[in-house]
Amino acid sequence: MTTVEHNRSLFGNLAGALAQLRAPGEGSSLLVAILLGVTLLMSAANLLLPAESPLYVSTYTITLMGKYLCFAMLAMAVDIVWGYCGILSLGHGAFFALGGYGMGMYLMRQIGDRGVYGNPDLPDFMVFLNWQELPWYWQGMDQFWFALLMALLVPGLLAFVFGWLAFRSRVTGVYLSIMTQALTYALMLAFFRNEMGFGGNNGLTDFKDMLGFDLQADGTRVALLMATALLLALTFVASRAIVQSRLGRVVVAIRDAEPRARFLGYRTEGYKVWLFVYSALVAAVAGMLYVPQVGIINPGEFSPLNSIEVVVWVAVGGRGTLYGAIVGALLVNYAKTRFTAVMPDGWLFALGTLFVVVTVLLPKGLAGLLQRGRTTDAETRGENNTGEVSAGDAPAEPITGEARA
Amino acid sequence: MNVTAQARELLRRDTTWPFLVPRQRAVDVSHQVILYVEGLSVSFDGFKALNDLNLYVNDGELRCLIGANGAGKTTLMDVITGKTRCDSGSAWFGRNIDLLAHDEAAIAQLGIGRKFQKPTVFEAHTVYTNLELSLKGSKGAWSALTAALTGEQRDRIDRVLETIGLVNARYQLAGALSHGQKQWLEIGMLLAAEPRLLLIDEPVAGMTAEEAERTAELLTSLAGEHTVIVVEHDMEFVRSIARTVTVLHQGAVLAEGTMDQVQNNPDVIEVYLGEDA
Amino acid sequence: MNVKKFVAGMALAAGTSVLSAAVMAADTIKVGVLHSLSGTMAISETTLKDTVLMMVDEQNRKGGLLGKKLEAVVVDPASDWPLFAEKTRELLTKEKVDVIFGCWTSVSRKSVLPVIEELNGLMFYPVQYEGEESSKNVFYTGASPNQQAIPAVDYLMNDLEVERWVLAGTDYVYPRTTNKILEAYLEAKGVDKKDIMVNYTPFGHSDWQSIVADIKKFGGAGKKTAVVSTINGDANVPFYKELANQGVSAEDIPVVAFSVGEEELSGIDTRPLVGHLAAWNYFQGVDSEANERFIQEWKKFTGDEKRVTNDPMEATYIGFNMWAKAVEKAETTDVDAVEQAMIGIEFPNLSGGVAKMNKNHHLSKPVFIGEIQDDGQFEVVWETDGLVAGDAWSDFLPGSKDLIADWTAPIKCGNYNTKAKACGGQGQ
Amino acid sequence: MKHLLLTGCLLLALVTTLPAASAGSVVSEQAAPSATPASEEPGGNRQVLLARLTRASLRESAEVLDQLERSGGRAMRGLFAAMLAGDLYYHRETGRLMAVQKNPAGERIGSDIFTGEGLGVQSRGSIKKVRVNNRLRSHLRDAIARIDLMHGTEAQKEGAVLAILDDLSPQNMRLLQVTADAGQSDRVSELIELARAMVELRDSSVTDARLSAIAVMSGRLEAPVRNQLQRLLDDERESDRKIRIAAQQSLEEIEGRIAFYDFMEQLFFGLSLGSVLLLAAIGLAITFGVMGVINMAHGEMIMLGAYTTYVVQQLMPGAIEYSLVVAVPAAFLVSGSVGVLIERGVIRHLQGRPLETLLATFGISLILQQAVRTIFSPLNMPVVTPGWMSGVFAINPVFSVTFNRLYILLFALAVFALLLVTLKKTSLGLNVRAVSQNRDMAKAMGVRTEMVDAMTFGLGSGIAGVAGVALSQLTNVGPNLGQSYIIDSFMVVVFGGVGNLLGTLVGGFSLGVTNKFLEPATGAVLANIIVLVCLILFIQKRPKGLFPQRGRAAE
Repeated sequence: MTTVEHNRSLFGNLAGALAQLRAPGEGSSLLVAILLGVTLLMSAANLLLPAESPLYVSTYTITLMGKYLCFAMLAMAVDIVWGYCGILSLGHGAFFALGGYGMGMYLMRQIGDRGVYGNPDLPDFMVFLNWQELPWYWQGMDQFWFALLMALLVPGLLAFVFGWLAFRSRVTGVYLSIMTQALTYALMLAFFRNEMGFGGNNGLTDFKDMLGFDLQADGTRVALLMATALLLALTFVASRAIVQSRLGRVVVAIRDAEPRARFLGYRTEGYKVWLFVYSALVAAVAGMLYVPQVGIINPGEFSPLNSIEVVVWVAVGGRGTLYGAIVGALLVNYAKTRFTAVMPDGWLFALGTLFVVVTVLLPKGLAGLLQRGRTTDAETRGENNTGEVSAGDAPAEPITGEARA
Repeated sequence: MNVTAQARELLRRDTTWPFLVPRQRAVDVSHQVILYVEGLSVSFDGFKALNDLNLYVNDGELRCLIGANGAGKTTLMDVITGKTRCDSGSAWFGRNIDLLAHDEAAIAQLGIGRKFQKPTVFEAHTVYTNLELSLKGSKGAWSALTAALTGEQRDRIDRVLETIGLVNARYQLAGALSHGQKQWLEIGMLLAAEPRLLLIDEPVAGMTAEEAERTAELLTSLAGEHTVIVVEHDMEFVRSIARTVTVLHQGAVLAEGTMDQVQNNPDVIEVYLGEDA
Repeated sequence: MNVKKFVAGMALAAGTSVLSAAVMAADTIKVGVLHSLSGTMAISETTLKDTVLMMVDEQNRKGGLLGKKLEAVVVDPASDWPLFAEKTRELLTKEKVDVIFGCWTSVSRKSVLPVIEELNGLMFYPVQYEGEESSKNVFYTGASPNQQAIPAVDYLMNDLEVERWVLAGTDYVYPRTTNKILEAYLEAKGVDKKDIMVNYTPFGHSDWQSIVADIKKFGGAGKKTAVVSTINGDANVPFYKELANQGVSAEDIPVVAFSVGEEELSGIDTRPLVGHLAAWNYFQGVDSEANERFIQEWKKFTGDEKRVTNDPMEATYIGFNMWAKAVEKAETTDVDAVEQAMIGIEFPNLSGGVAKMNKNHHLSKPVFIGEIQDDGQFEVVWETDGLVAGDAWSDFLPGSKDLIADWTAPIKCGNYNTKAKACGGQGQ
Repeated sequence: MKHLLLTGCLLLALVTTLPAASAGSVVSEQAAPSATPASEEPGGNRQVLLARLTRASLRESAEVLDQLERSGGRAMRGLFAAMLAGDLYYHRETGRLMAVQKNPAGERIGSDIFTGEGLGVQSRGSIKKVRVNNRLRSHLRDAIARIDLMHGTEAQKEGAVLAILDDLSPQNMRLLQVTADAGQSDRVSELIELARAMVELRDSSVTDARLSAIAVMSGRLEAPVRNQLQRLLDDERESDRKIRIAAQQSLEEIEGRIAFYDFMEQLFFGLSLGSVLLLAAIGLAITFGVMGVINMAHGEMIMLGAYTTYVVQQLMPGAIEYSLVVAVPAAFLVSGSVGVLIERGVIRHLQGRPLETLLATFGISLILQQAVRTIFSPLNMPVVTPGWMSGVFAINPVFSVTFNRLYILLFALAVFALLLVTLKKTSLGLNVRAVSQNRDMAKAMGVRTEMVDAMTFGLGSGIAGVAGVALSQLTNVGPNLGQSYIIDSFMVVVFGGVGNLLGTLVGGFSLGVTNKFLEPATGAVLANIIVLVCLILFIQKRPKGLFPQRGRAAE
C-alpha cells in the first residue's frame, strides 16, 4: 500500500514536472530538485517512520529505487553518446559491469575472514578452486580509494583504446554498433571463465560491508540511495553543462554532418573519443553504485542483450534529451518490476509490445511527446518558435547512409 | 640504420626533436602562387579519376574548374582537402606546406575551406550556432568545453550574417532553411573560418536566377582577400564570375585561360562539341 | 495526445496493479515461488514452478495448513541474477511469504543468499549442486556431490571397469567443484593423472565437433574410457547429438551425466543414446506406488500426457511435504521454529524408502544410476544399498575437509571447523 | 547378494555340464511350464535358455547369452540383433520371445525372432521388454561380431576383425585362423595379417620375426596398432634396441599420418562450423545487409524454422525420412510470412530510421520468444534425425566425416547459390537490388517499392527459417535457439561487409575455420574470445568489412 502511493506520487510528480518544462535549463534544475527531494523524503520516511506508518517506505523500495537510479545513470551515459553524437553503443553494459567489478572486488576484499572458509586473504571462490594466493590484479583492491580509481581507470582506458582505434579508423554506424557488441560479448565470455579469477559465472557476491558500514543495515542502504541520487544529479548537471557547451554543440554537429565538421577543422575522432570515455566513466560510476545495492555482480551484466535493453530505455524516454534517458530508464524498469510480479507468464509480451509501440508511434520517445505538446502550446499562444531547442529535434539519422549503402 | 646510430641521431645537440619544433602555420606565398598541384594521379579500382594532373593557382585569384561528370573535379578537391589519398604526385599549399601530409582537420585549420556539392550544414543547430562553430580558432575538444564567444567573434558572426543575408534567420534552425539559404549558410560558415583558400563545389545548384546572381557577386567580392576555386556546371554562372577557367577532362587539364580563350580552344570544342558553347 | 493525461494514466495503472496485489486476505499462508519463467533458465525452472503450484493445490485440497489455505505467490526473476535478489526481497518484505521454493542455478542461489539471511526467510533449494554451503535459512533438497558424482564414479569403476576418465563440464562453479572433487577422489583411488582429461566449455556451447573428436581419441588408447559430464542444460542437446553422429556408443564410451534428466531428454531423440547414463536420486522409471500416483497427478495437473517428471521435481515434492510437516509440528510458520522442526523430519521418497532432513540442512536419499532408453526414460541399473547422507562440505577438497554444518544446539553453525572446534571456517 | 552368488554357482555348474540333460531339468524346475516337452529335443536346451533369458537378472543374462551363442551359433544372430536394438520382447503369458517394432500408426507389431513370421499387433500390456544394459550390449555386439566373422557380409567381417584387434586373445586368434582358412577378400585378409603381426610382436621372442611384424604394422592407422607400439616403447622391460628403434620409427610414421588427418579433420570441423554460421547469417545478409533493417528478431525467425521442423515431424510420424524435405519449404513459408507480417506491421513505419528498427525488432523478438514458450512450453522439443542424416562416412580409422555435418555444409552452399541466383537472375532480385540502391529512383521507375520491401524481408526471414531446419539437426529446438545465433550472425555479416552476399559466405567460413583451428590450442572459450578481438581489430583496419561497398559516392 505504502509503496503504491509512493510510487504514484513519485511518478506523478515527475511527470507533472516534466510536462511543465519550458526551457531545458529550467526543467533540468527541476528534475534535479525532484530527484533529490524525493530521495530525501523516501530516506526520511524509511529511517524515521515506524514500519506501521502508512507513509513508511520499505527498504525494498529504497533498494529498488537505488537500482533504478543506477540504471538511469547508465541510460544517460548511453544517451550522451547515442543521442548527442550518434554513436550507438550496444556495449555500454561492459563499462557498467567493469565499474561494478571494481567495486565488487573491493567489497569482496572487505569480507576478510568472514567468508565461509574463514580465509583472511582469499575470497571463497578462490579457496574452493584451490587457489593458493591472491592474483596480482586483486592486490590493493582492499583500499577503497584504489578500488575506486581502478573501477574508473579500467573502463575509462578500455573506452579510450577502443574509441581511439575505432574512431580514428572512422568505423561508423552499424559497424561500430556491432563492434561494441563484440566487445562486451568477448568480455562476457572472458569473465565467465573461472581462470580469470573473477568468480566465473557466480561472479562476486555475499558482500558484508563497505567502508565499515554494514551493507544490510537500513542506514547504509539509505545512504547508498542518497549517494546514487546525488551522483546522478551531479553527472546530470555535468553532462548538461557538457552538451550545452560549445563541445556539446560540436558533438551534435558531428552527429549530423561529420564531414562538414571535419572540413571546418574539427578533429572529430578526438571529440568522439573523449565523449565516449566520459560516457564510459558515467556508466562505470553507475556500475559501482549498482553493485553494493543489488549485492551481486556477475558476467551476465556484460551480456549484449542487457546493453540493447539500455538503448531501449533511452529510446522510450527519448534520445537526445538527458532527462528523457533518465525517465525512460525509470519507467521501463518500473514497468518491468510490476509486470514480472503481476503477470509473470506474460510480461515479455507487454514489454515487447511497449518497445514496438514506442518506436513506431513515438519516434522521439516520451520526451518527444512532451516537446510536441510544448510546441503546440507555443504555437497556439502565437509565440515565435525560435528559442533554443534541445538536440532531440535533430531529424538526421547518421546511420542511414551506411545501412542503406 | 642501427639502434646506436638512431640513438645518436636522437641525442644530437645541434638539432631539436621534430615534435618540439613549432608547427609553421602561416602559408608562404612569396611566389604569388598559393596552390601547387603537380603530377597528381588517383585511381579507384582501375578507373583513373585523376591522371597526372597539374594545376597552379595564384594567391587571391578566382578560378573556375569546369568539366564533364567524371572529369575529376570533385576528386581533385578531395585530394586537396585531405579526404582522398593520391597514388602519386604532390600538392603544396604555398611553398611550405605539403598538403598530402595533413588530414582534413589539419588542412582546414591551415586555411582551406570547402563547400560541398550538396549543401551540408548542422541542421539541428541555429544559423548562429552554425557560424559560431565555424569560427577560426582552436578546434580542440578541451578548449571547446570552456569556449565562450568574445565580442570580436560576435562582430565577426554579425558581419558574416549580413554578408550572406541571413540576419533575420539567425535563430532559426538550419534544418528549416530553404535550399538556397543553406547554400549561403555554408558559404558563410567558410567565411567565418577566414580561410586563405576556398573550394566551392557547385554553389548555385538549385538556386533561382536572382539568388545565383547574388552568389556571383558574393564570390567575386571574396576574391582578392581570399583565393577562390569554384567548380560549376552552369556556364552562364561561370562566365559571370570567371577570370581564369581550367577545363578538366579525364582527370587531366585540357585547357586553361579566360572564358573566351577556353571556348575557342579546339580541344575543348572537340570534347564539348555542341555543348554550351 | 495530452501529456499530463498520459502520464497520469500510466501512474494510475501502475498504482491499481499494486493495489490488486495488496488487497489479499491476510489469513493465508503464503508460499513464494522464485523460479525463472523467461530467459535462459525458464527451460528448466518453469516445471518446478508448476510442481509447487500442484503441491499447493493438493495441500489445499487436504485442508491447507494450520487451518489456513495456502496461497502461491509466483514471480519471474527472468534468469537475471540480480533480479533474483530483488524478487526475494519483494517476496519477503512486500508479499511477506512464509516460505520460498526457488532457484536453480548456483549463481541465483548465491544472489538470493544474503537477502534471505538478512531478512531471515526460509528457502527450499531443489537442485543438485556443488555443495560447499550451508545456510540456516536454506534447506537443500537436491543432491550434493557425494550423493551423485561419487556413487556414479564408483559404479563406472567397479561395474564397468573404467580406467580412463573424461571430466567434461560447462565452465561454472558446479562442474568446477564437482570435477575438483572427482579428481581428488580418482587420484585417491589410484588413477593416473594421465588418464584424466578435464575439459570446460562455455554456457550454451553448441559446436561439439572438436571436443567429441578429442574424447574419441582419448578413448582410443586401449583402456576402457568413460565421460563424466557436468555439462549444463542447454549445451547437452548438441553434445548428445554430436555423440550420436560421431558414433560414440554407450558400449564404447559411456557418458554419465549429472544434469541430464527426463526433462532434458524430452528434447532429444534418444534412440542413438541408449545406454548412456545418468546419476540421480530419482527417476521417473522407478517402480513404486507413490511414484505412479505422483506421475498421474502431474500429467493431470499439466494436462499433458507426455509430460515427464524428474529429480528436481521430486526434490521439490519432498521439500514441500517436509515443510508442511514441520509447520504442523511447530504449529506456526515462524521461520526459526520451522527451521528447528525441519531437522529430523522424515518423508517417503517417490522412489521408495524415506528421506530424512539432516542437521546440515541436506537430505539423506538413495542414489540411482539409470541408463537412457529409447523412449526418453531411464532404466535403473544400479542403486545404493541404503540412504546416502548429503555432505554440505566435501571431504575431498583441502579447503573444506575439516568443515561440517550442524544447525542444532550447541553448534548451530553452517561452517564449523572440527579441528579448530570453532564456527566460521578457518579452513586453511 | 547371497542369492546372486548362489545363482551364479548354479549357472557355472550349468555351463560346465552342458549339454548334459540333467542341467536342463535343474533349470526347468524354475523355467516356464511350456519348456517341458521341448527339453527332450535337440533344441530343447535352447528353449530352456530362451525362457531363462526372459527372467534372468542383468548379471545372469550374459551367461545365458554365451550358452545361446554356443548352442545356436549363426541362428542366434536375429535374436542378438533384436536384443541389441532393444526390440526384444516376450509375451507375458506364453513367454514367447519376439521382436517388436512400431508401425507408423504406433501399433506394436511382433515377429518371430528366428523365422521372422509375423505375430500381429501386440497390446502394450501383453508384452514386456527383455532388459538389457551396457554390459550386455557390448556382450551382444561381440557375439554378433563373432557370428559375422564366419557368415557376415564383407563389411561385417571387416568390422568384426577390427573389433578383435582390441582383444587379441588366443581364443579370438583361433577364430581368425578359421576365418582366414575359409578364404577371404584382400581387405579382410590384410586385417587378419595385421592381427597376426600384432600377436607376433607381442608374444614372439625372435627379433627378426618381431621386426617384420613391426613392418606390417607400420603406417596402419588403427588405434590398437598405435597403442601397442606405444605400450611397447613405454615398457621398461623391452630391452631390444633394434625393436625399440623400429617401433619408434613406425610410431612416428603413424603419428605423422595422423597429424595430417587431424589437420583435415579440423578443416572439416571449421568448414562445418562455418556452414552453420553462414546459414544463420545468410537471412540476415538480406534483411540487414540489403534492406538495412537491424533485425534483432532474425534469431527468432531461425527458431520458428526449427519449430516448424518439429511440427512437421509431429504431423508425419510415419515418414520421418522425408520430414526434412517437407520442412524446408514449410519453414520458408512460416518464417517468410511472419517476416512479411513484421515488415507490413512494423518496419514499414520505420522507413529510413534503421536504428529504430533495432528497437522494434528487439521488442518483436521478445514477443516471439514468449509466444513460443506459451504455445510449445519452455522445454526443448525433440527433433528426430532421419536415418540418412545420421552416421559417419569413415575415410579411414582416424578420419571420418559425419553425414549430418556434410549435408548441412552442402545445404548451406546450395541455399547460398539459390539465393544468389534469385537476386541476380529473377525480376524480384532485380527489383530488390534496384530498391536497395536507389529507392526513389526505383519508385519513379514504377517499382512497387512497398511490395518489394515486404518480399525482401519475407525472403530474408524465410531463409532464416530454412536455416532453422538445418540447425534443428544440430542443436536445441527451444525458445532460446535464436538468441544463441543472433550475435554470431551479425558478426559474420559485418565481417563480410554489409550488403555483400559473397562477403557473408567468406566471412562465415573464415570465422568458422579460424575458430576451429584455434580451439585445440586455446580451448573453446578462449578461441571464441580471440576471434572476437581479432574481428574488432580487423574492423579498425577495414571499417567496411571484408568486401566493402565500392563507389565514388561513399560519403
